[in-house]
Parts: sequence; C-alpha cells; structure tokens
Amino acid sequence: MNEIEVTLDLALKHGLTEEEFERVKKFLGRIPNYTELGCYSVMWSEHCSYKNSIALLKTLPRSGGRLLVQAGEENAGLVDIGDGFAVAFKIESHNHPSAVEPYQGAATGVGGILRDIFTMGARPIAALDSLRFGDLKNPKTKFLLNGVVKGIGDYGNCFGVPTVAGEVYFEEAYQDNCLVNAMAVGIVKTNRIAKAVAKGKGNPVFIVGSSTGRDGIHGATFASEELSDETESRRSNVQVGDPFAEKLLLEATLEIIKKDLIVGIQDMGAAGIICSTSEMSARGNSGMRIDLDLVPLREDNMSAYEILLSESQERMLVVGKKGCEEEIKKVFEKWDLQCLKIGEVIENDLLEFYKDGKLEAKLPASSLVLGGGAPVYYREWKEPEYFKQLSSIDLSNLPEIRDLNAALLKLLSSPNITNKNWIYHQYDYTVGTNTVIQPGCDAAVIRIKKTNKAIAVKTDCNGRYVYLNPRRGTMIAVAESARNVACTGAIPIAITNCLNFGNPYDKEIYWQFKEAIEGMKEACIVFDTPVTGGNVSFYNESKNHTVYPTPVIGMLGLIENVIHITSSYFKDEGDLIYLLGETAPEIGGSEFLKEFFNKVEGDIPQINLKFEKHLIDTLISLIQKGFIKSAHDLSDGGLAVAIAECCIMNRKKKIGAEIN
Amino acid sequence: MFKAKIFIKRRRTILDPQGKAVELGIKSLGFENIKNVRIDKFIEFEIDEVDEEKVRNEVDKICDSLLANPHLEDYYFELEKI
Amino acid sequence: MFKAKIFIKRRRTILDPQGKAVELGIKSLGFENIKNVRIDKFIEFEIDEVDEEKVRNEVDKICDSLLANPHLEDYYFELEKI
Amino acid sequence: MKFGVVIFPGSNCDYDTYYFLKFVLGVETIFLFHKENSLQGADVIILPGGFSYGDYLRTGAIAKFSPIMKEVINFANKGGLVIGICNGFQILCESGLLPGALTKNNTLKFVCYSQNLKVVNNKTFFTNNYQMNEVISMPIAHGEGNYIIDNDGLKDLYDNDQIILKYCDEFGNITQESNPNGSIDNIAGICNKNGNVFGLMPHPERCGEPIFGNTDGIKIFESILNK
Repeated sequence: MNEIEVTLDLALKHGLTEEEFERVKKFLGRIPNYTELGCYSVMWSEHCSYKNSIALLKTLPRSGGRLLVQAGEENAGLVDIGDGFAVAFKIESHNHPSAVEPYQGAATGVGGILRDIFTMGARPIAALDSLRFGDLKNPKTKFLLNGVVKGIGDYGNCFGVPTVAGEVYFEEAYQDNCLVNAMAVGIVKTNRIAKAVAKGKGNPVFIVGSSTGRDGIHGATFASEELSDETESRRSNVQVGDPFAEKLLLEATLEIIKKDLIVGIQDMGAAGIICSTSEMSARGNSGMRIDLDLVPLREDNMSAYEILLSESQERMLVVGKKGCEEEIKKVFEKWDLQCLKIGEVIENDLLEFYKDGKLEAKLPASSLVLGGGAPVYYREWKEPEYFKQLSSIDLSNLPEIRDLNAALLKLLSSPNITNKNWIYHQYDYTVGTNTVIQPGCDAAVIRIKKTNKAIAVKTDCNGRYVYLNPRRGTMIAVAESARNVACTGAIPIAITNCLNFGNPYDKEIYWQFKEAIEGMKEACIVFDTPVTGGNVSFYNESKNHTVYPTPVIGMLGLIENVIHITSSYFKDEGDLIYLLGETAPEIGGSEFLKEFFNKVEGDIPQINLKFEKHLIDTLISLIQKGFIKSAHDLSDGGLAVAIAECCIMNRKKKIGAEIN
Repeated sequence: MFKAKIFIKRRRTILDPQGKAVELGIKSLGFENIKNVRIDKFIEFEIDEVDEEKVRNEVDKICDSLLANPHLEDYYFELEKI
Repeated sequence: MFKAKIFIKRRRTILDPQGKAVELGIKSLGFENIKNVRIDKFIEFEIDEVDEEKVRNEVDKICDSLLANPHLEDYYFELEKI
Repeated sequence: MKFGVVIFPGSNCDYDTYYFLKFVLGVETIFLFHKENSLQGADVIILPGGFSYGDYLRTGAIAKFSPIMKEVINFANKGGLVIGICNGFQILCESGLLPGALTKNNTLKFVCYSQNLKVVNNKTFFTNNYQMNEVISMPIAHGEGNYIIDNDGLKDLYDNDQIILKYCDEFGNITQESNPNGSIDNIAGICNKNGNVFGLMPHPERCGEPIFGNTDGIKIFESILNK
C-alpha cells in the first residue's frame, strides 16, 4: 500500500484541503506516506476534529456547578450527584449510516454511545433516542422508521439497558436525511472513574473485544459528507453491531477498573485505532509503539491503512499497569473476549505503527487530535432572507376554525403529537428495575439504588422553531427540556447536545449554527445547566433537501428525594387544575399551523429566560411542599392537547377535565 | 407450478455475530476442529406459473426488492418444477 | 477438510409467523401467485477431519444436540470435501 | 434458605434479581457464574432474564451447555427448586427440564408493558401465597415468548396441573386480545410434573417494590420462603 505515491490530488480525494495537506507536511517535516495521509484525513474530518464548530462550542458554559470533568476532556460528561455517585451522560448522532442501512445504523449508534459511558467506568442505566424522519406517508420513511426502531430495540434490549425516553418528529425537511441521535446515561462511584489517558513509559497497550474487519472505513469522513450517489459507491461495507459482545465488554471493562489494573481506557468509535491511540496519548502527553501484526483480524491481508481506520464495533483500547498484564488477560478470558497486547506507551509525543516488521506510520500524536494539531476554522455567516420574510408574516387573519372538537382530534392524531407506544413498546424500558416514570410522560425518572435519589432524563428540540428563529428556537429547546424534567420534580443540572445541521461551508447554514449556539449559551447560563459535551453532525442535506437546524438538547435533572417524583397525568376527581405562566396569541411555527394550513412560518413564541427559570423554581418548590399531584409541560399542540394528554395518560382510570 | 429454493447469504466480509456465538457453542460441546461457522437464511415458496423464464424474473425481483438486504446479503436460487 | 451444509427446517405442522409475514410482503409487491412461504436456517462450517464417516457422526451430533430443536425442527445436511 | 442466581454470558437481569432478593426480601443470595460447576449449597436456583449468548441461533440454545447447567439439571432431577424467568424459562425448555418450546412472538415484535395474569394453579411451591384464579399484573419484556407444545404434551400439562399462569384481561378472562405473543392457551408459566421446576415469561423481580406501584411479584418468592 505504501508504494502509492502521495500527491495533492490524493490528499484532496481524502477530503483534505490544500492548506491542510501543507499543514500535515509541516508536522511531519516531509510528505506523508499513504497510511499517514489516511490517518490525518480521518482525524481531521469534521466528525473527529470538530474543525468548523469547536471555536463556537468553546463559548458555551462548559464547567462549574456539579461538573467533574470539563466538556471534551473525557468521552462523556460527568456530574456529581452526591452520596459518592456521579452520572455520566452523552448524546451522539448516527444519521448517515442509518440513512443507508437503518437497522445496523441505529444499532451501532446505540452501541457507540453505550461504550462512551462505560469506558468511564459507569454502568449504563438508561438510554434515549431522538429521531426525525420525512413524511410518514412516504414508504421510504416507513422503511427507515421500522429499521431504526427495531435496531435500537434489539441492541438496547439485548445489552440490558432500559430505553426510557426520546422523541420522534416527521417533517418534510428530513425526507432524505433522517436524524438518529442516541443518548446514554450511566452511574459510577466517584472513586471508580476511569480516564481515557495513556501515560507511563512501558505500560502495556491492549486491544480488547471483537476482531477488526474492513467495516466502515472512511466511516468518519463518510459522516462528514453529503449523501450523494458518489458517497454511496465509495463507502465500504456497513458496520454491524453485536450487543452480546458489548455486554461482555461492559462487564470485563468494569471489572478491570474495579480491580485497579489499568491506567486508561477508551472505546473505539469513529476512526477506530488511530483515534483512540492518538487521543489517549495526547491527553497523557506521551506516545505509543504499536505492532499491527498483533491486532486480531477478521479478514485476511488487511493493510496498515485499513487496520488503523477500521471502525469495527465492540472494541476498546486499554492501557494497563505494567505487571498486571496476566490479571487483565484473565478477566477478558472469563468473559470469553479477546485481549491482545499490541504495544506499549513511550515517553515522547509520537505514534509508531509497525506491520510485518516495517515502520508503516510515524506521527506526532498531538498533531492529529482536536485541541492539538487539528485545524480550527472560523467560518463566515450570512443571515438568510427567509429569516426576516417568514418571521414578519402576520398570522392574525387566518380563517376561523369552527369545530373545535374536530380540531383537537385532528391535532391529537397528527404524527408529531399522537401516542408513540407503538415505538416504545418495542423497547425494554423496565430492565434494571430502576424505571419509576416510564415512557410517555414529560421525562423518564430512574431511581438510583442505595440512595434516596433519582434522576430525570429527556431529549427535546423543535426543529421548526429553530429553522424560523435559530437563537430563540434553541432557547426554547433548552427551556422545554428543563420544564420537562421539572414536571417530574427534578432540578435541571446539566445538558448534553447533538447539533444536527447542513453544510458548514454554506454561509446561511453557518448563520443558523452560530445563532443556535448563542441561544444555547444564554439559556444554559440562566438555567445554570452547563454543557457537559455532545456531538456535532454537519452535512445533513442532499440534492434537494436541507434538514431543519436541529440542536437536540439532552437534559439531566436531579430529584433529591424519591418522594418528590411526580407523574404527568390527572389522578383523582375534584383535583384542581392550574396553568402556570402566561399565554399569548403565538402560533408561529406551531403544529396547529402545520396541520391545518400546512405552513411553517410566522414569528415563533417569545421567551423570557429569567421568567422561565422562576417558573421552574416555583414548580419544584410546590412539588417539594407536597401540593402537586401531577404536572405536565405545554408544548406541541398547546393547552388543549396538554389537557387531553393528562387525561389519556392515566391508564388505570377514565378521567376528564372541566376548564373555564 | 414451480418451487423456488432461495439462499440469502450474509456477505463474507460482513461480521456475523450469530455465527461467532454458535461457533463458541459448538466448541463448548468439545468439537474443537470446527471453524468459519456461518448462519444464513433458506427461503422456499411455490409460484403458480408455467413459463420458467417468467418465474425466474419474478423470483429475482422478489429477492432483490424484499428478501435480501443489498447492503449485507447476496442471494442465489434454484427452481424446481412440481 | 470437509464443509458441512446443514438445513434446519421448521416442522411444517408448526405455525411460522415469519413465513406468513414475508408472504404478505411479497403479495404487497403485487405477486399474487405465491404461496406456502417458509423461512428456514442454512448453516455452514468447516471441519478439520479426514475420515468422512467420523465427520458425518460429528455433524450429526452437533445438529442433534445444538443446531436443531427436536420440538420444532428437522435437519439434514450434505458434506463437501474441500 | 439460600438463593443462587446464575449468570450466563448475556444475562442482563441477574443483578436485578440479586438486588431484589438480597436488599428487598433480605434473603441470602449468591451469584453462580456459568463456568463454575458447584451450586455452592444454594437451596433455590434462579435462571434470570436476559439474552444468554445473545439469544443467537435460538433463545437459550447455547446456554444449556454451560458447566453450571449440568449441576442445575442434577439438582432439579433430585427435587431441588429451580425458577426460570423469561430467558431462564427458555433455557429450562431447551435443556429438557420443562416441556415445549418458546418461539418468536406472533407479532414478530418485542413487547414490553404491564401484562395481566391469572394464577390458574395456586397449589405449587411458587404460587401458594396467591388466591386461586387471582388476577395479578407483572411487566413482560420479550421477543420470543410464544410457548408451543404438541397436543399430547398440552394434554399432559392439563392432566398433571402443570399450567400455573395464563395471560388474561383485567377481569381475568383468558382472551385472544390479552395474549401478547400467541402462546398456546395463553400459557405464561408452567412447572414440571414434580412441581419443583417453574418457568415463566413475566418478570416478578420487576414488580416487588412499592416505588413501582405494583408488588404482585413478591408473592412468588414469599410462596417459596414459607414453603
């Protein structure tokens, strides 16, 4: 493979720009060989380097409060909840693979996010899925929906994590680019947290778990490119998930951490071996000498290029403590998993990869990684015309709706509002015996065993609002997810986010991105919910569709005492119904406007963040005083739909409501 | 009337977790000399049609559009006159 | 070295919901002249053994004790010298 | 009374069951790893829910060859108490300790919700704390709970009173609509002729604490304890 002559043209084909190719030459002091070029191309792809977003992401509130690690430092966010426990949580996207092969795309998305959690030593205790598809009447949408839901269910159910919450939207904008965001939440004792770091000269480096094949090579770059016929042909075969192997990997990983046998561990996600070796080394400002001949392979005569870039699933990189090699091997043997020493840590900032005794690649580890040598760009933006045009449309003269009963029924049966138990009944949401509030309510509530506490988790984002007004739409997304967890009695404490946008090199798209980040920053400061990390997914567009800008918020709330846990539905006759907050004639971008007039326009609702925070604090104190029997957040469909939901959700008893 | 016998086989380069687990099971029975276990699908059905050529096209279309997942599987079939 | 090709077929008396669902799928594609769709398993693996008789017994034992469930399935297999 | 919870590779309700027995019921409970070949003096063996060996090939097909299963089979044949929950029930059928087999749900979809059950036999080690024909509810979560058995086998089950739990509606009627997976005669749980081996698809360990608003599962274990 290395005989291939590396030219600028080859670098461009690998997705690197001319400047980036020059930058590589500067780091190496020479022209990179084919394998080294592949490493830079995948590590500097949008997916791994965040080069077009990190500059703005850094402006978000990313520390303070209960955070134990700074966002981006580790594989997932980590929040202290007292009693010696911390919660690890994160959300990630697997949009492009799911558009190609929905079942495996979604399944490997769940597998990847679960590994991000247990690589920190945390046992996953909840999973959520935030999905967006095209119009439900379109057969392709039905095919994708069926595949994605079955993939998420089969993986989560077999692995043994309850899938407890999420949301799904059907909008024309997602027709060619479905969004499949998977979130996972884990619990870890604060004295058992594992780091994704490599240090200590001579410490052994292991690859553990499944064998390596040619799955998903260019997977990382594939995710950062528009879905066009060209990318269709170039992608190599699809990644396949094995939840059974992942469950064994979980148990073995937690065991070696518990027995204090390792220095650091990281899961292998995008860009497989090259990503984990470079990121772990850069964090410990050390390097590694790796012999690729020792990597267990699933296919024969794989080149160094393919082994380094392969994204085969259910694999981890472990840096063990010198002298503990046998004990580490014994743990993996117990769980019938492969565990092979493939090299060792070296002092200086250098990665050396050997194959058949030949030095195939020699690269400074820090030069590859985000925060190190990866490029950082400040893109320009331009406010699109549609923004002023659509938000200035006057909606006060819409034709009067006569039959309100029919109108409510029509709204309740719209795909975005109707009951989703067809989906979550395919998920095991009670495994783990911690699920107190089950799917279908405002947020899921998971009790923490051996404490009196519980956590509330929810994902939220109204793509239409963010399209019409990215800044205020994102504020609304954060506020809504905070209100949802507050309705269960939980104090909002931190968020993760999955930013699904179009092409960052398009100025108008980047304006949407910049505005969304601004809105998220303001809201997170007021709600005191720092951003613990997350994921950016650009290029969610194709020839004739660009997705709505969709910054999905994953909110974590804390319930100090399980007696405060509150569900959403009406309980008993004679209970009083209160509406907190003000109502204004705002139907811009509403579900009502879409269902009845098929329009997505108008100014979206105003939001006063300070008032929202005050509203949430009041609701929580009312709950803590024991005055509240149920609480439900008003969102899509407004008051009428919310009242109807409060009645319908009570499975055990027929109940109604009288409103004046 | 024809009988179609269709083999849906997962492409050899794509991971077969089921094959891996069954290999583990066979070995736990004490048969160490086994390798490359693959689990695939075998589908049969009858087609009420006389012209073999037409049957061949029909079965081909059914496999291509429904029975086999183009990203993961290949297929081949035999026809038997009954 | 031998290659075992094993067919695990669900006994015809036992309802096969998967076969029924696939039959519906085929019909929804417009092929009305299809019936009796059956979905069964086809398992392959290699056995490092020279004596065919020994291989035959080994594969038989593997099928009987693991690969087929006597309540539901029958099996037959072919051996191929490779 | 010591309980032994078996861990197969792929079991995922092992800790749930262990936590319920040890911290909720407060009984002595140990884990039994599938590679071990001693039951360490346990009086009751539990095969928990999960996806043993990923449920590849057939649910429970590979688990029956684990070393621990030889011991469990001997223990059961000598009259020891064994409970198989969900995947555990599938393993008991595959290993021949219980008749019949569990196959794919007729909906071809995984089902997870709270299911009504009727206790059709309360004269067993596992259900003597329930009333006869009592209607209870337990969470179910499975993709292959469709119990099948040939006619003679079914006749045997009725003749020896081996059918213990049936899916029903909230009023206790055994109806087709209340059957979540297509099981023959709505069968949800059976025991062997001797009555010491019990397999059921629903999860009693998931409804044993007041916080979940349903404690119908406790009586299964309480039945054993005051056996």
